[in-house]
Amino acid sequence: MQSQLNDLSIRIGGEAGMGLESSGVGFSQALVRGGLHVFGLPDYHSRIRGGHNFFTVRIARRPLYSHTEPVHLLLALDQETVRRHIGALVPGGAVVYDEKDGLPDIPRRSDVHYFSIPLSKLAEESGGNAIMRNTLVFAVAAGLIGFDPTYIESVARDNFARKGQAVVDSNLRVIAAGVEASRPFQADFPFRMEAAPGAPRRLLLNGNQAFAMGALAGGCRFVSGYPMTPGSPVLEWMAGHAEEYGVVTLQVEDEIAALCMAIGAGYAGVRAMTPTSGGGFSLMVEALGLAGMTEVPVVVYEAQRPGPSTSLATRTEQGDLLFVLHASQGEFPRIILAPGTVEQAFEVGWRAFNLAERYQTPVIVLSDHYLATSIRDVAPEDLDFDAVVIDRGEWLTEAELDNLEGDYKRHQFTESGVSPRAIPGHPKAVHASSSDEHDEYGHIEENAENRRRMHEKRMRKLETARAEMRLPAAYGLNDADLTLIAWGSTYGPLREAVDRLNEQGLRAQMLHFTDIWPVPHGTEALLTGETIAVEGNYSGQFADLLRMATGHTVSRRILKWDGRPISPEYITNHVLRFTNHRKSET
Amino acid sequence: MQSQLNDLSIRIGGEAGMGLESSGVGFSQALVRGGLHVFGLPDYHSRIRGGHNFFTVRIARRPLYSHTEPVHLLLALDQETVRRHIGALVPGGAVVYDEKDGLPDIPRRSDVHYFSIPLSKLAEESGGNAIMRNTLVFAVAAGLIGFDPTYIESVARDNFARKGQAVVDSNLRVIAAGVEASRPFQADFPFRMEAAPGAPRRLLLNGNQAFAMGALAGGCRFVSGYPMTPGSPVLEWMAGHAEEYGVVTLQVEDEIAALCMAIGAGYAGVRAMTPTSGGGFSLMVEALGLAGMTEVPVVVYEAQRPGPSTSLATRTEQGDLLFVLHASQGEFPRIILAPGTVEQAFEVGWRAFNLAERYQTPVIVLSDHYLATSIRDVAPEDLDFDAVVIDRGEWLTEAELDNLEGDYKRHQFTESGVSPRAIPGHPKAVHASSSDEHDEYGHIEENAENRRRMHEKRMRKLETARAEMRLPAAYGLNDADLTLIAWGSTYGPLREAVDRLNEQGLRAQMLHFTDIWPVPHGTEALLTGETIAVEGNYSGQFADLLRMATGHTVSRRILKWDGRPISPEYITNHVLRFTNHRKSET
Amino acid sequence: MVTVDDFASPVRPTWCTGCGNFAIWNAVKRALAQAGLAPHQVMLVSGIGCGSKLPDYTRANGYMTLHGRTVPVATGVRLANHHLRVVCTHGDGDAYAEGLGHMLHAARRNIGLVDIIQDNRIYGLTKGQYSPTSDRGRVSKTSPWGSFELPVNPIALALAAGATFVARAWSGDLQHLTETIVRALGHRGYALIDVFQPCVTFNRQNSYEFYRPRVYKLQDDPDYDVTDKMAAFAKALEWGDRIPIGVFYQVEDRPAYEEQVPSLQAGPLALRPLEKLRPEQVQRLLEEVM
Amino acid sequence: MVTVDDFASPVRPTWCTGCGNFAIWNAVKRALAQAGLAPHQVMLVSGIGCGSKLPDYTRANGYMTLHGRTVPVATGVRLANHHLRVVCTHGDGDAYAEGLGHMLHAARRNIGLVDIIQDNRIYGLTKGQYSPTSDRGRVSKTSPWGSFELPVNPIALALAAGATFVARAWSGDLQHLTETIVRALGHRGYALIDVFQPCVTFNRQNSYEFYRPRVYKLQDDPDYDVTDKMAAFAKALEWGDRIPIGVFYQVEDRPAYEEQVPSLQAGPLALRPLEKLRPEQVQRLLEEVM
Ligand SMILES: Cc1ncc(C[n+]2csc(CCOP(=O)(O)OP(=O)(O)O)c2C)c(N)n1
Ligand SMILES: Cc1ncc(C[n+]2csc(CCOP(=O)(O)OP(=O)(O)O)c2C)c(N)n1
Ligand code: SF4
Ligand code: SF4
Ligand SMILES: [Mg+2]
Ligand SMILES: [Mg+2]
Repeated sequence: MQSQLNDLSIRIGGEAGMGLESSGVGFSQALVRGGLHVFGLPDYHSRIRGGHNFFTVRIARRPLYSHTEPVHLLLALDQETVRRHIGALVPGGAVVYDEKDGLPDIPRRSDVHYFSIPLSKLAEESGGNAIMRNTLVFAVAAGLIGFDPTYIESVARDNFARKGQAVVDSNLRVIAAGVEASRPFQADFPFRMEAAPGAPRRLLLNGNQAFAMGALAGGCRFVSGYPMTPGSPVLEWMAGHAEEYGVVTLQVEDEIAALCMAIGAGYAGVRAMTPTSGGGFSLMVEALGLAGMTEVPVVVYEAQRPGPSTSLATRTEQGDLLFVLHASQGEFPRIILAPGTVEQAFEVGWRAFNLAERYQTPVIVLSDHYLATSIRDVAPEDLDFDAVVIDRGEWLTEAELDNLEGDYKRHQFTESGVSPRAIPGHPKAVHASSSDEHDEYGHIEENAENRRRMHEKRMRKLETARAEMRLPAAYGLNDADLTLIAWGSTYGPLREAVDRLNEQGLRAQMLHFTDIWPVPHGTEALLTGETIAVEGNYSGQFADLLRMATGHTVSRRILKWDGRPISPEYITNHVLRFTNHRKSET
Repeated sequence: MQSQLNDLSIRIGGEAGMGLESSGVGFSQALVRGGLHVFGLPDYHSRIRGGHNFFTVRIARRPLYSHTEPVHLLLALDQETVRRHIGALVPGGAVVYDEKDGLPDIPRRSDVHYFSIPLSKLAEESGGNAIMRNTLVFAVAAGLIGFDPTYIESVARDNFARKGQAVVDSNLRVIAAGVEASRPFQADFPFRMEAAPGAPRRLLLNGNQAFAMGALAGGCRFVSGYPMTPGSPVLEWMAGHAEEYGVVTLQVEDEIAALCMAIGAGYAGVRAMTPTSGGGFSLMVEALGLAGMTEVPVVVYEAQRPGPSTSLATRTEQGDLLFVLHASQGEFPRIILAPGTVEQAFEVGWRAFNLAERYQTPVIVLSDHYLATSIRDVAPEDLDFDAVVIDRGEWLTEAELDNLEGDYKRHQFTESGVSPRAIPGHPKAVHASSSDEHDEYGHIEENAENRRRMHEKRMRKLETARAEMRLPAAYGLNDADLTLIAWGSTYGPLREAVDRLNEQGLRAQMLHFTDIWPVPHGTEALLTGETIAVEGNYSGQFADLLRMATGHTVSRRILKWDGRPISPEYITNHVLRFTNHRKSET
Repeated sequence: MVTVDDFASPVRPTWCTGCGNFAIWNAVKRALAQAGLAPHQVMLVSGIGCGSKLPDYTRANGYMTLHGRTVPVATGVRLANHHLRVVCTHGDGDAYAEGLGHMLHAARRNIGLVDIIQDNRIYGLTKGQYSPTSDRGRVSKTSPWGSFELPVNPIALALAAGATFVARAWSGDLQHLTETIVRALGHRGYALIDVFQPCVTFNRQNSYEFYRPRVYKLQDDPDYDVTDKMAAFAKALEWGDRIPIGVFYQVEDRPAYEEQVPSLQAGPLALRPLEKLRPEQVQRLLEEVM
Repeated sequence: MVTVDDFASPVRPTWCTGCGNFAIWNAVKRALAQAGLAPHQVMLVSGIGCGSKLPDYTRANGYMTLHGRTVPVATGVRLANHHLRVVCTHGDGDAYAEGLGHMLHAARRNIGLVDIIQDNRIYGLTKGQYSPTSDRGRVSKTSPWGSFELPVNPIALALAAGATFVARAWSGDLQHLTETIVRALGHRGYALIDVFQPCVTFNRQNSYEFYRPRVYKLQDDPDYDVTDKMAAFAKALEWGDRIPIGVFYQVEDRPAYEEQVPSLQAGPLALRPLEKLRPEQVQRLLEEVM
């Protein structure tokens, strides 16, 4: 007997080079077109071939924000996949494996199904090529869960159109063969997830794409970068759109040059950014201070991966927070934003450029591998292009400059700390700035009093900016006993954990911070009752930051540092352990 | 009537290129040979010629730890000096100026003396060169304060010996002429500071020299660096001693290479370091993480100057603390030491290398321009070479390796987190490490469980190290009401401020931290009563760190960010303002 | 008409009397005036060092950046606004130690910069350590035994990197220096001018007296072909009693980087209005992820 | 007798089948064995990239460092212990993008390293972006319009920097590659070997089939003089239907850096006992500041 499930995860596993992720994304697209909601999570090694990779797509009839741990259907393209993931299957789940591979020599589970299908052979016969078995096995999956394969066909048509009709046709044959091959097993597989036809079309994208779109919409017109996982897709996305949208993108010799060029462009009046990961950011540290000192707006997109050093290049961590907060010698204002969802990544994409120009200082966007690479469906209006504002802050127009009395002071002392900005090029605004301490004109000046005032002026911008930093978003019960504190990419897992805890009667809420620094006014007042910081790092950096900035000491920390994302189960298990422990104590 | 003073400051001022600092150091040497105690403080611009520079030597009959603000005698080599410093003179003080320069067109003070002496002319006549007037004017000063000029002569003899007898002789004539020229004014100048003959010889040196000596004594044998004020004198000192003491020093292409080379040398088994300032450190950030990840001992000497960016290259600040604490992506153990005096700089010099090797991780020594360049006299036994220990930590000897069973595991899991170390070269210890996450052998390994354990092993070293971190040194009253918290170079000014506050009955003590990170066990317990953090930065970084690490919120912060050092007066004035304010409140 | 006086800044140079930077400063101002470029049409980018203070002493748009990062910052400026004539002025430490990689990448990129190196063959501002162009055997505080490294040969390196304009001049011949800069200002891509700049305080060896009898002008030989790369390499290796100055190599056949970038065909980025995406643009973006 | 098997590591390469790195890996092991160097006498230093994983697959001392920092780390190792034969193996991105400055400074320093570049003219590990040695016009994810930069010419740059050994080899000729490494192992200073390494996954252009008909060996011409720098420059500029491989340039007249350092005359630092200063040494230090 098959039961219609509201939540089901399918995992495909195999080696690098088998195209797991791209076929997984294609399948997810089909699911979304079929009116379902998905959350897709890749897991791969830092190597081009071999190794064990997998891709998990979670499917539901309600919007999803996170992956989860249980797997219902395992698509094994090699024995290793069975070996590693058979334990993740729920009772009643099934593994589909290639007849030619056979099963590994490990004990069989009696509570799951083993479906042997000649995947390679069928792919070869129907599509002409055994490597198409990843497409085939997803068609098998569709057949097993009762998902209408025409959606898969439609995606295949779109994705392969530019490769010609022959390629499209062979894909369609492979899909048909897969569905056909699933028939004998359909009755045995207990979980169903049928399409919901007629639903409005939704988008499917990851955090990198959403941020890049937001940045483009927000007027980013210059992107210099050096490839580094997981930040480089933003450079690549921008390069792919450069010509059409009038953006200059360039791959440069190193990250030092990348940020220096963006600063040069920012100085000259163009919204500029550089995407990178922690290792690349390490090389940008000196230039970050240059931007701070000379009051140049610039955005750095830092997609974190585990550290220290090279570590695990294709995995996730939230370990760079205190680093980016304090990076570079001396003190200067900076703004740090950490989006938690695709929607937030889009919004942060354009907000970052406004903040950079309003406060004429660097803005760092902290993403991570989990947010950057996991895909989710959202409604088109969730990427709210209408809400986009381009606010260049105190910007002297051509006309204002024409009428300027006296010499232009690039670093004029003002109450807000922000000095009206002119870009080089106007005859009345000829000016030179300097990384040396300078006077209001930008001339090098060592005088103590000038130094004191100029430093205060710069630092004052931080207080001015603080007023527009957003308080954390609350989710869950208003009058909760338990406050889970999240920042950045853990929004999804925490949100789901809060739901589950509340279902169990724990009275929980989440406070999720996207605006990290300067810490928003009023944060302290929100931190009451039992607070638990949940972070993907070893030491609980955000909890440390909160203590430093507000004096609030969180009650507990739930941390993870194995390079793998935090799941809702990970959080609820830890919370329940705490609370049970407390119960047994009393 | 002249009065014998116990504390007297002489300031010489003029332009860069006049040799103020070197003659000031020479004069200080003479004072020390004459049995007096000195504290000498240079103040100069980031330029080679021109600009206003000055050098202040404070003289006393008891050991000094700090400069102070009042000046008793001003030696003006140009009008600018009079203009800028006349206000610093105490009533009864005097300015000596060159007849040919005349006085600037500013109101005369009636409570100070103006001594016009044809300095250039006399220097020319006696020494053959007008530029020797800096030597001459110090001889004038000696005459005025009644200091026996034979000590100045002895220094001139030693310092100019290698330039030949003619040079020595002309210096001696200039000194004689200076003393002679002072005679008409001696009666008018009220302050005396006679030599104390027969005192044991003392050393005169600055923090850079003391640290370099300590490092050499501690076995540092490799120094790679790129010049940067105020760190480069350490590279230069080491280069000057390289041949004699068997050290390899090299000036390299940039700071990235500097730290990478030191890491390479450290990996290969040599005690290695690189000296720099904040800007150079910014470029070392990525490599710092490499050392942390691959467990390579290495020492970075970071002599701070104001930031952000280039800022004020020849001035002082304590603005890099939180930066060096969090520098580089991800998390790894590091140790931070911040000496406060010449004696501590020496001791930290050798301790740093022991800690680096004991915990196989980077050690950062935070100095700053004030400590690095100000000179003080200490007893020879204060640089305690006998106390030096060379402890290489868990180091497998040749013999141990010969008997090694099984393969050598460079990153073996241990309880302390420290893995016994073998350097490359032994046939039984062939191994390769990697900045990628690795297994116990150093092989690249992405497994989650290995990652978790290896990361914990590394981080555990921080806890192991914490046990030997030293608590802050207390100075002043045991049962104080007021605890002034200092770290690094502000030891001297705070110590003196505590004395003065206690003289005024304020019941104060100082807690001075040299061991900054990991924060020593027991720190929290010391932070009681009213605590005031005194720091040379804008935000109070050490106070922030204490709050983050211990939860203790300091009552107040006394800060300074104009690039100039904190004086005892600056501290006492602020403290008195607080306490008076409090009094008027109650 | 632009004149040299248009570039007069209220700030007086702090260089030592006799420093070779004065000539470079004057030459830059003269060359800009001769090229008809007004202060607002120019952007002087420098790093950190004695020579790098030049923009502070000149009335023109300017940016004194980080030690060694002159060229990448200037590249960003140029790509943001290629209507600005971007001129770099920085020291040999800045350009050939920290900045060597950037320079060579700029050369192969052929980005439209005039890159003037104030080559005093010493670290001036940090008080006299040897530099990448110091002679082998140079004694300094960091090389008390005399340096072991072969000096950097900027001319040969720039040629090897594919630079399209490679020249050398010196502070002792203001006229020739000015002409060389004018010629570089007329070049479409990356133009390197290494300038021998006597440092009277820290480098007594490479003084005016050292250079004067040695330098000779390549362009005095009418047969010297500036488009012949092998000839340029041969001249680049010449050193000793006779040292060539002038333009070693110049070709105009490779477009500048900014000329090739599709998105710059419509004019400088900085001068275009910054507007929200149009609805059809938004639509196209959304369709990519449907 | 050292054999190739002595270098066998338990870790299996993760390179794609057909990757040119296999040949380089085999050649390194063979060359070391031929040179009679045992694993403990060798130190392999690499950066980050596909090719940089070579030390993980080889039983020898090794250190996989940072992307682009191979050469400075190796320099530190060599200066700490010049009894170790230090061999660098890293990619073209590592060596010629992030690391270009370091390489050229190593060359003028003439530090005793064998520097093998796995030049696949692409970024392998980050999945196919164009690299500094990619042909102009290369289409990749970061250069959809075709790259605009002239490729780096490592041979010419190394020559211009004053390298004393400059060679090229390729993965398609294991024998010649091995010989070239053996020859470099016998060189006293810095030795660059740029190796054409086909990347079968991301660079279909520069395949075995591309190189095989084009490469020819410089040493096949008995008249080719490896000590003639101008000849080497001429060959360095040769590109197209015929591409020279072999040793372009080799001179032994310049001592290696480590041979010149006074404090290394007594043997490697790492092998000397580390002891406290002797009383007379302490005394001398104290007297300096009295
Ligand atoms: C990252 C960094 N490292 C070092 C310094 C210190 N520094 C300032 S100028 C300079 C060298 C100056 O030499 P050069 O570039 O030749 O310029 P010059 O003063 O000779 O004109 C150095 C090393 C710095 N400002 N930043
Ligand atoms: C500082 C830094 N920037 C970027 C990266 C990401 N990264 C890893 S390997 C690589 C390039 C690989 O190309 P190459 O050096 O040619 O080696 P290949 O993989 O082609 O052998 C890059 C950019 C990194 N690890 N560190
Ligand atoms: S130190 Fe040398 S380069 Fe610097 S200003 Fe003086 S003469 Fe010029
Ligand atoms: S991607 Fe290219 S370089 Fe990397 S292993 Fe595969 S074939 Fe080799
Ligand atoms: Mg110079
Ligand atoms: Mg490559």
